[in-house]
Amino acid sequence: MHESWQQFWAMGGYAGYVWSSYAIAAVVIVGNIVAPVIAHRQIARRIKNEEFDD
Amino acid sequence: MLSVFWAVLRRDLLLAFRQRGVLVHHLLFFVLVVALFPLGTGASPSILVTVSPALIWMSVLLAALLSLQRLFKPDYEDGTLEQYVLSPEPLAVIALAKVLAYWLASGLIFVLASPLLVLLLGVPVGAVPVIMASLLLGTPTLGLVGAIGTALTLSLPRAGLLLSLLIFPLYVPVLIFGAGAMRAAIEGLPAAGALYLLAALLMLGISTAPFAIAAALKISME
Amino acid sequence: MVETHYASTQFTIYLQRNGVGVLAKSAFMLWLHRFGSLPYFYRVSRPIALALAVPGVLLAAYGVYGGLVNAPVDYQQGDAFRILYIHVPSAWLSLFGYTSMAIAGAVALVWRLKLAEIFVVAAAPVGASFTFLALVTGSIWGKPMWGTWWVWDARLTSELILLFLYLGVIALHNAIESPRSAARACALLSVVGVINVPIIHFSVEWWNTLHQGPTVTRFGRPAMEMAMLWPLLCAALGFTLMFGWLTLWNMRVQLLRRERRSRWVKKVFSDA
Amino acid sequence: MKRPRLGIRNLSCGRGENALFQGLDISLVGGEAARVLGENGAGKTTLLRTLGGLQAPLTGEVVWESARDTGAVDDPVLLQDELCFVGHDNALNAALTPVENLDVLMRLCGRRVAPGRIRDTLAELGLKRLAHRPSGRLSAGQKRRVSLARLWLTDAPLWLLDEPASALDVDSRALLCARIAAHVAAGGIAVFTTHEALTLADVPVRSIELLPC
Repeated sequence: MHESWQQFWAMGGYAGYVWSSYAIAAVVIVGNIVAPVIAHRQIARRIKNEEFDD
Repeated sequence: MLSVFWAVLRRDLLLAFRQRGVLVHHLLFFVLVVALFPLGTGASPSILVTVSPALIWMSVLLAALLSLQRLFKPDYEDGTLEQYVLSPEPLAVIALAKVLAYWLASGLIFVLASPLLVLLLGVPVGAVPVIMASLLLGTPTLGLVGAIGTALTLSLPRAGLLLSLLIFPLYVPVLIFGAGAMRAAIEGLPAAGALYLLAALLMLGISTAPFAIAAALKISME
Repeated sequence: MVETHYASTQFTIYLQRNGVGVLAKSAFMLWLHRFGSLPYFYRVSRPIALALAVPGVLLAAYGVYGGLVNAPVDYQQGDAFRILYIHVPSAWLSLFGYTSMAIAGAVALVWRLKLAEIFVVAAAPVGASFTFLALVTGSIWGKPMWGTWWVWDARLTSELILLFLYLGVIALHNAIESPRSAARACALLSVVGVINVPIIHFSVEWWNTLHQGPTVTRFGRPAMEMAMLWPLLCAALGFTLMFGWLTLWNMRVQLLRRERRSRWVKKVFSDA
Repeated sequence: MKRPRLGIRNLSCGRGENALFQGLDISLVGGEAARVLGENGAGKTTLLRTLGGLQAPLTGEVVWESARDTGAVDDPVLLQDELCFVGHDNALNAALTPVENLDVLMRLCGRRVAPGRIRDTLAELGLKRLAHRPSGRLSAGQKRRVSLARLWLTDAPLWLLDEPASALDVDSRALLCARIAAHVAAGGIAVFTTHEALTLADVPVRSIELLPC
C-alpha cells in the first residue's frame, strides 16, 4: 500500500535492494526466453541450408 | 558371483602391489598438503588444532579425487572393461570389488597415516581413535560416490576438473560428518552421533552405489 | 545368469512378454509411446509451450504486482520483504526443476525414452538459472536483514550446493561428445544427485546447528496475511508454468540438434 | 542335440544418432561361421559389439537360442554365459603376466581354468617362455596371441571375433584358422571381421555384408 508513486519507487528505503533483485530476475528470465529462440533459429537455418548432409 | 568378486579383488590388489610406487605418491600427496598448511597459516598451535578437521578431510578429498581418475581408466583403455560388461555376472558386483580394492590400497593407507599427521598438528592423543574411526567409515563412501563420477567421465581424455565438479557436491555430507566427528573429539564432546551418521552413509553407499556405477560404466561403453 | 540386454527397446516385445494382464500399465506405455514419437512432439510442443506461457506470465505478473503494490508493508522487514516474491518462487523452482529432471532421468534410464533424456538436458540450464536467481535475491534480501551479503545458513548453503549439482549436469553434457551418451550420463547423474539432495540438506542443517551460535534470522515466522500470501502463491505457480514453457523450447532445440540428420526433420523444414 | 541359433532381425546400428547400416537380417545356426564384410567405417565393430550386448541397437533385435535352453524362442535375450568375445583391444593389463591375465578373463566368463592348462595352451601357441613376463613387454603379435588363447580355453558356443588375425604371423594365423574351423565343426558359431585372408577348411562360411545407408 503505497501512498504515492514516489513512495512506491523508494520502497521504504530499500529501493536499491528491491529493484536490483527485480532487475536481475528480469535479465535471467529474458535470457531464458531469448536463448532457445535464437538457438532454434540458428539450427533451423543450418538444417535448411543442408549443412548436415554429409 | 562371489568367485568373480574375489577374482577381481585379487587382481586389483595384485596390480596395486605391483605398482606400489603410485600408492606412495598418494600418501606423499596427503602428507605434503598437511605439512605445507602450517607454512601458510603460521604455526600457532591453537589455529592448527582448530583447522585440523577441515585440513585433514580436504586433503583426503583431494587425494581421493586424484587417485579415482585412474580407477577404471586402464581397464577402459586396454579393453578389459568390455569383458567386465560382457561377464554373465552382474557388473555391480565387479564394480564393488574394484572399489573395495581401490579403498584397501589407498583409503586404508590414509587411515593408517592419519594419527601421525594429526599429532603433528597438535591434536590431543585422546582424539586419535575417533579420528581414525571417522576416516575408516568415511573414505569408503568417498570411493563409492567418486566411482560413479569417474565412470561417467570415462570416455573423456581429461576429466579431472569436471570430475571435481561432479563429485565434490556429493561429498558434502561425508565432509560435514567426518570433520564434525573429528572436531567433537578434539573438543572432548561425544562424537558417536556423527560416526553413526557416517556409518549410515556408508551402508547407503554400499547398497546403492554399485548399481549406479554399473549403469554409468554401461553408458560410457556405448 | 541371464541378462536382458535390449529390455524394452521395443514396445511390442514389452507387450508380448507381459501379456494383457498389465493392460493399465500398457495403456500408459502406449500413451508414452505415442507422445514419445519425436515428430509428433515437435509439432505439438509449440502450442503446448504457448498454452503454458500465457497463463504463466499472467500469473507471475499478477503475483509480482500483488507483492510489489498491493501487499501491506511487513512490520518487521519493511518493504524489503517484497524481494521474496521472486526469491521464494525461484527457490521453489530450483527444487522442483531438479526433482523433475531426476524423475525424467529415471524414466530415460529404464525405458530408454529419448524425450525424457532430452528433458533432463533441456531443464538443467533453466533450473540452474533459477537457482542462481534464488541465491542472488536471497543474498540481496539478506544484506538489509542480516547486515551481510552471505551467511552460511543451512538453506542458503544447500541452495549453493544445489547450484553446483546443476552445473555438474550442464558441464557433463557439454563435455561428452556423443549426444546420446551425454544425455544418458546426465540422466544418471541427476538421479544420483536427487538421492543426495535431502542428505545434503540434512547434513548442512546438522552442521549449522552445531556451529552457528545465535539463530541467523532475527525474525520469527508469524502467519502471513492473506494479502501477502496470495500473490506469492500466484507467482510460484506462474513461475512453474514458465519453467515448463522455457524447458519445452529448450527441448525443441535439443531435439533438432540430435535429430538434424533424420528424415522427419528435413521434411519439416523443406515443407516450411 | 539341439543346435544353437543366432537370429538377427531388422537390425540397424550406429554410433550416436547416426545409423551406420540398417535392415540387417540373418540367422546363423551351430556349425556355421560368418564373416562380416564392409568398408572401413561400415560398422563392423559396431555390429559385433551390438551382438555381444555392449551397445543397444537403434532398431531391431538380436535373438539367441541356446542349445541347452528350451525356453521362449523369440526372447531377445543373449546368454552372455555362452559368449566368448575377443574385441579390438586385447583386454590384457600391462602389469600382469599372460597367465594372470587369462586366469582373470576366464573367471569373468564364469569359467575357472587350471593354471597348468593355461600354461599348456600358451606353449601350444609358442608363448611358453613369455608366460610369466609382464604383458606390457610383449610385442603386438604376442599380445594378440595371448588374447586369442581364450579360444582354446573356452567352451562357449558363440564366438565374436573383431579382427582376430591382426598383427599375427603366418603360422599363428594358420593355428587360429584351424581353431575356428574346429569350433564350428563341433557345432559352434563364429562371427568375425578380418582384413587378412582367413581360410576355414571344411566349414560353411557365410557373408554378412554391411551396406552403408
